[in-house]
Formats: sequence, structure tokens, C-alpha cells
Amino acid sequence: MLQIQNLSFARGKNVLFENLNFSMTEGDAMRVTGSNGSGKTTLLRIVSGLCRPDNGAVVWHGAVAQKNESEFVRSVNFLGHDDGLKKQLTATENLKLMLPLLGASPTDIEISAALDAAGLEAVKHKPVMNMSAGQKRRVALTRLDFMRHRVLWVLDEPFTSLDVSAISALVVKLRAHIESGGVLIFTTHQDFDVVPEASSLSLD
Amino acid sequence: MQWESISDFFAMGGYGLYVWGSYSVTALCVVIELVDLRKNR
Amino acid sequence: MATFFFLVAAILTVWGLYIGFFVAPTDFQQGESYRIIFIHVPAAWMSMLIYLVMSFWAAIGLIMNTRLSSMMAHALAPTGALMTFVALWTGAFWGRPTWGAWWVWDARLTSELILLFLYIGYMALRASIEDPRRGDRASAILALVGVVNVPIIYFSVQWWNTLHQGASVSLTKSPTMATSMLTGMLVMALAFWMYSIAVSLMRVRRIIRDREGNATWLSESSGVQ
Amino acid sequence: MYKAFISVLRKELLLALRQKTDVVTVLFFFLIVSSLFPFAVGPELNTLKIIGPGVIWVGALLCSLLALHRVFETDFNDGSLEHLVLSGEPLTVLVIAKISAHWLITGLPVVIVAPFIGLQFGLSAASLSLLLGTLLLGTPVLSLVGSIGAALTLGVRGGTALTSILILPFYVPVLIFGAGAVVADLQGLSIDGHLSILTAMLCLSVALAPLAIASAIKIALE
Repeated sequence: MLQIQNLSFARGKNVLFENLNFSMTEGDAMRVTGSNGSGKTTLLRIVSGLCRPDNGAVVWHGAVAQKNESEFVRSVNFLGHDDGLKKQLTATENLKLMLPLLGASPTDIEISAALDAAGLEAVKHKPVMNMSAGQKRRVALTRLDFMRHRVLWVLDEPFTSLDVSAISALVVKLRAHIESGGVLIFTTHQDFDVVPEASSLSLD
Repeated sequence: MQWESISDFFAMGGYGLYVWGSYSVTALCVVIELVDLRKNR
Repeated sequence: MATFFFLVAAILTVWGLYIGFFVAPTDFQQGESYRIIFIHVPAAWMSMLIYLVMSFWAAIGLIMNTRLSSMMAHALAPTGALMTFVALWTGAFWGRPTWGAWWVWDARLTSELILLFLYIGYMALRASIEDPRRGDRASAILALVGVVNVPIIYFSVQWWNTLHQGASVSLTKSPTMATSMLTGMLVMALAFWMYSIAVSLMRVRRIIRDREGNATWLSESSGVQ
Repeated sequence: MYKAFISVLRKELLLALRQKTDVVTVLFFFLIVSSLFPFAVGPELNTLKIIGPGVIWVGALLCSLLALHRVFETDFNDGSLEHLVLSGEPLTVLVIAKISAHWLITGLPVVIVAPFIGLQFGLSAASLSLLLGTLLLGTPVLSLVGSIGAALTLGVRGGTALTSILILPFYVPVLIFGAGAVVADLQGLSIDGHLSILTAMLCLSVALAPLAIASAIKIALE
């Protein structure tokens, strides 16, 4: 389903990774590890089509991703370090205006239900600016509930600033995604293994 | 040959300032560029 | 290779200046001041030609993702800016005796000035982006946007100039060119061209060394260094 | 695609409503810049009448430059710019949505206010309406072309100053024909040439600018 063929990328003179090869099919999960600056985020951005590698290719369903970019990008759900939320808008407004962009158009009820499930019912109508980092991350992660139509989930540090209950809730969502035939690639600094069945790729 | 003498050549029919002004600046720019390139070869 | 072009440039310059100062007759209308034409016009031509070549290399670098062509575009910009400055400076020095003013809003001089701004913009953008990859491609886009706009700018300045001032004596409408004047100018243009190639080749080698210090393909191609 | 276009537009307009400061600062800047000139040039109307259109046009141009950082910078910093690329919708269409929202927020108010400022320069009603017309045609071009500079300098230090260096040369033709139309009209010359060229520039920039902006954004996000 997803093949990475001798991918290499160098930032200026230091080579981040070279001739990287791996492939993943439905239900696979992979955790990318490595010290800071080892190129984890760059690899995730290349895999999700945001960044072009120096050489090598990302192959999705047998077709090189860069060739039919819009097809490939539509099947990728990338979540970066930043939450991508507008501080002046409320959590509900943020989701309501962001999701149509990513191919989902939930009703207001579905959105507020998802926010309640994430334990945000108290703050969901208040501007995001006066939320804590953990709450903002949860709002951003609520997006995952509506990303079923995007098979390849690429999550960069999804667990940062989450408390224990939010971490376990997220693990449930990730497992559900894998069991439903999705593909998951993520990075995390959590020391314990949050998704045990995930294979591991180290960039150090 | 146009010029009777060297001084006539530099006078350039009264336009010496303008003609030599432009030629010298051009030469200066070329020299600056070459020095810059030569400096950190 | 660069030294070869330097030699040719030097020979052509000497020959061109010889024609310009010793063979070409005194101009009946402008006297001797027209001799500035032997560097003004070649510099103006080169400033335009270098911008086009720079944008060509930038486009190749952007589309084919080849680093060498972006570096070539990067190497050409300073020489292009220098040529534009020389064209403006010599234009002003020539304008002073002929039109009586250091700066005249003649259509060509004005678009030359804007071309200088384009070069400065290109180099400013290139200098302020640290990551060379992004620097290459961002400046390539700027160069391409510039290439699309250069004709627009030229014609709007032409229209604006004729609207306000009426066609002033523009440079090429100067007295019919005696053959020796023309050959002098063409030889000098060729000399400037050789010079630009030589300088750009030297600069591109330095850029390659700065940026790809350890890349394997570098050592083969410039083993001679 | 249509839904994505609308949601980008609504998001920008909602943001502008929540944060009115941007619109207000641009308008005050426009007002102040254009009313400085009478102090510099002297109050008699016949000189003001000649320089009026030029001053107002340069004022509108500076306002568009001032507001340019708003187009992509905030989205680039909080990570929502990635959603545009990740959506899979043609990026050029989403870019047009963002720029039209930007123009509605910062360009249109300037165009509406311009005739009133024109009164300061003693311009007649006819040339004021022509000024309005040229600004209506010209300011979208300023926003479109300016956004190329904004996209190219995303995340680069000294961004706004750098953007103006990059973009001013491309503003010259718009300024020539925009201000030139009003001046030509004052001199009784025909202005259909000016207006048709301004419209041509508008069509050209609507067609080409988003392409350059889209690739500039993709590069900035690498």
C-alpha cells in the first residue's frame, strides 16, 4: 500500500537519512524514533507529501505520490506539532471551518459531541486563546474522529502535553484506526510504548 | 588617428569628465567584482 | 575554463576600445561624448540578457529540481546587477552633456532602474533565506515572476514616458551609426558577454564548494582544483 | 472544492470580525498618509488637484503593502496553512479564496474611503468616481501581486521590509495606469486605454499570481 523507496534528504551539508526503504500495508503502525534534529519531522512531512525528498520516492498504491499529488494528499491525515487553531475563534468554530477543508463536513451536533467526548464541553464555546496547551492539543486531536476517509495517518508528536486520560483516549482512537485497515506513522517522546503493536524505525 | 596628443585624448573634446567618469567607474566595478571573487576562491 | 573566457574578454575589450577611441570618427552632433555608448549599450544589453539567462536557469532548477542550475542562477545575479548599475551610471553620465541633466525619466533608463530593483530584490531574497534549497526555489519563483513582468514594466514605462514628455531623444535614435561605431559597440558587447560568463563560472564554482563541500559528485567534476 | 473555498472565505471574514484592529489600522494609515501631503506641498488647491490622484494611489499601494503580512503569516505561524495544502483541493483556488478575503478586509475599505480623502485634494466628483473605478480595478492586482511577495518571504526574518523590496517593481505598472488614468482625465485625454490595460492586468494577475503563490507556499512549508 505504502512503499518508501531509497529516500534520502540532506539539510545543507548534514545528511538526515539516506536510502531509506520500508513498506506498510493495511493495519500497520510504525513509530519513528530518533534524537532531536535526527529528521523525524522531515521524514513525516515527506511521507505526507508536504516536503519533496532529495531523491527516492513515496509510492502509494503503486503510483509515485508526487505524480498524482492531489489523489495521494487526499488520503493522508497529517497532524503537525502546531495545533493549527485560530486563537480568536472558539473550538467549535475552529473545527467547523477546518474540517470542510480536509474533506469532512460534520454537523454542529457531531462536532460538539466529539468535543464533549474529549472532555472539552466546558470550554468548547470559549476562544481557544485562553485554553491550556493540553486542551488545545485535544481540540486538534478531535479532528481525528472525522478523518476516517483518510487512510494514511501521519501524526507528529500527537501525545505532547496530554494528560494520562487523554493519552489513553488517543491510544483507543489510534487502535481503532489500525483495526479498521488504516495505516499509522507517528513519533512520540513518551518513554513507555503507547502502541505496543507498532513497529519501530530509528533515525539515529 | 583622431588625437594629436595625449592631453587631447584625455580632454576628449571637452567631454573628458563624462567619458572618463563612466569608463573609470565601469573599470572600478569590474575590479571590485574580480577582487571579491579572488578573495575567497 | 573561466580563464579561457577571461582571456577572450580581455582581447575583445582591447580591440573594442581601440576601435571606439581610435577608429570611430568624432560625432558631428554630440562630439566626443557619444563614445560612452561603447560601454553603455553593451552593459544595458547584458543586464537584460543576464536576467533572462538567470530566469532560464532558475526555471530549470525549479522544475527539474537540479541544484546546479539554481546555483548557476544564483551566480549570475551579482554580475547582472553590476551590468545594470554600469548601464545606469554611464546613462546618467551620457545624459548630462546631451540632455543637460544627470537623470532623465527616459523610458529605457527608467526600466533599467526597475530592472536594478528586480536584481536587488532577487539577491535580497536569496540572502535572507538560510536554507539553500528553499533559497534556490523561492528566488527562482521571484525571477520567473520578474521575467513575466519585465515586458509589462517596459511598455507601461514607455507609455507613461510618451504620455508625459513626448518622445525625447532616446539613446539609439542617436545619429546614424557609422560602421566603425557599430562594430566597436558589437565587439564591446561580445567582450562584456565573455566577461559575464567568466565571472559567473568562477562564482558558481565557489558556490558549489561552499554548499556541497562533501558531496561525492563534486570531487569528480572539479578534480582539477 | 466549492465547500473548501467557502470555508476558507468564511474563516477569514470571521477572523477579521473578531479582530477589527487590522482593518482599522490600515484605514487610519491611509488617512494619515494622504493628509500629510497638503502640509508638505502647501494648501492651495490647484497644486493639490494635480498631485491628488497620485497621492491617493500611492497611499492605497502602501496600505496594501502594510496589510500583506496578514495574508499568510498568521496561518504559517499557527500551522493552519498546512491545511490548505493537505486538503487535496487545488491550492490555487484556495489561495484565491484567501486573497479575495484579504482584499475584502483591507483593500475594499481603502477603496471606499479614497473618494472622501480625494475631497481634501479638491478633486471634482467626476474624477473622484474615476479614482474609485481605477482603485476598484487596481487594488485587487496589488493584493494578488503583493501576496506573491508575502508567500515568498514566509518565515523569513525581516519579512515585511523584504516583501516590499521584492514587490514594489511589480507595482509600478499598476501605479502608472491607475493614477495616470485620473490625471489623463483631468487633462481631458481619453482614458479607455488606461482602464482596459488595468482590467487586462487584473485578469493576468488573477490567472498567474495564484500559481506563483501556490508553489511559494509549498516551498515555505517544506
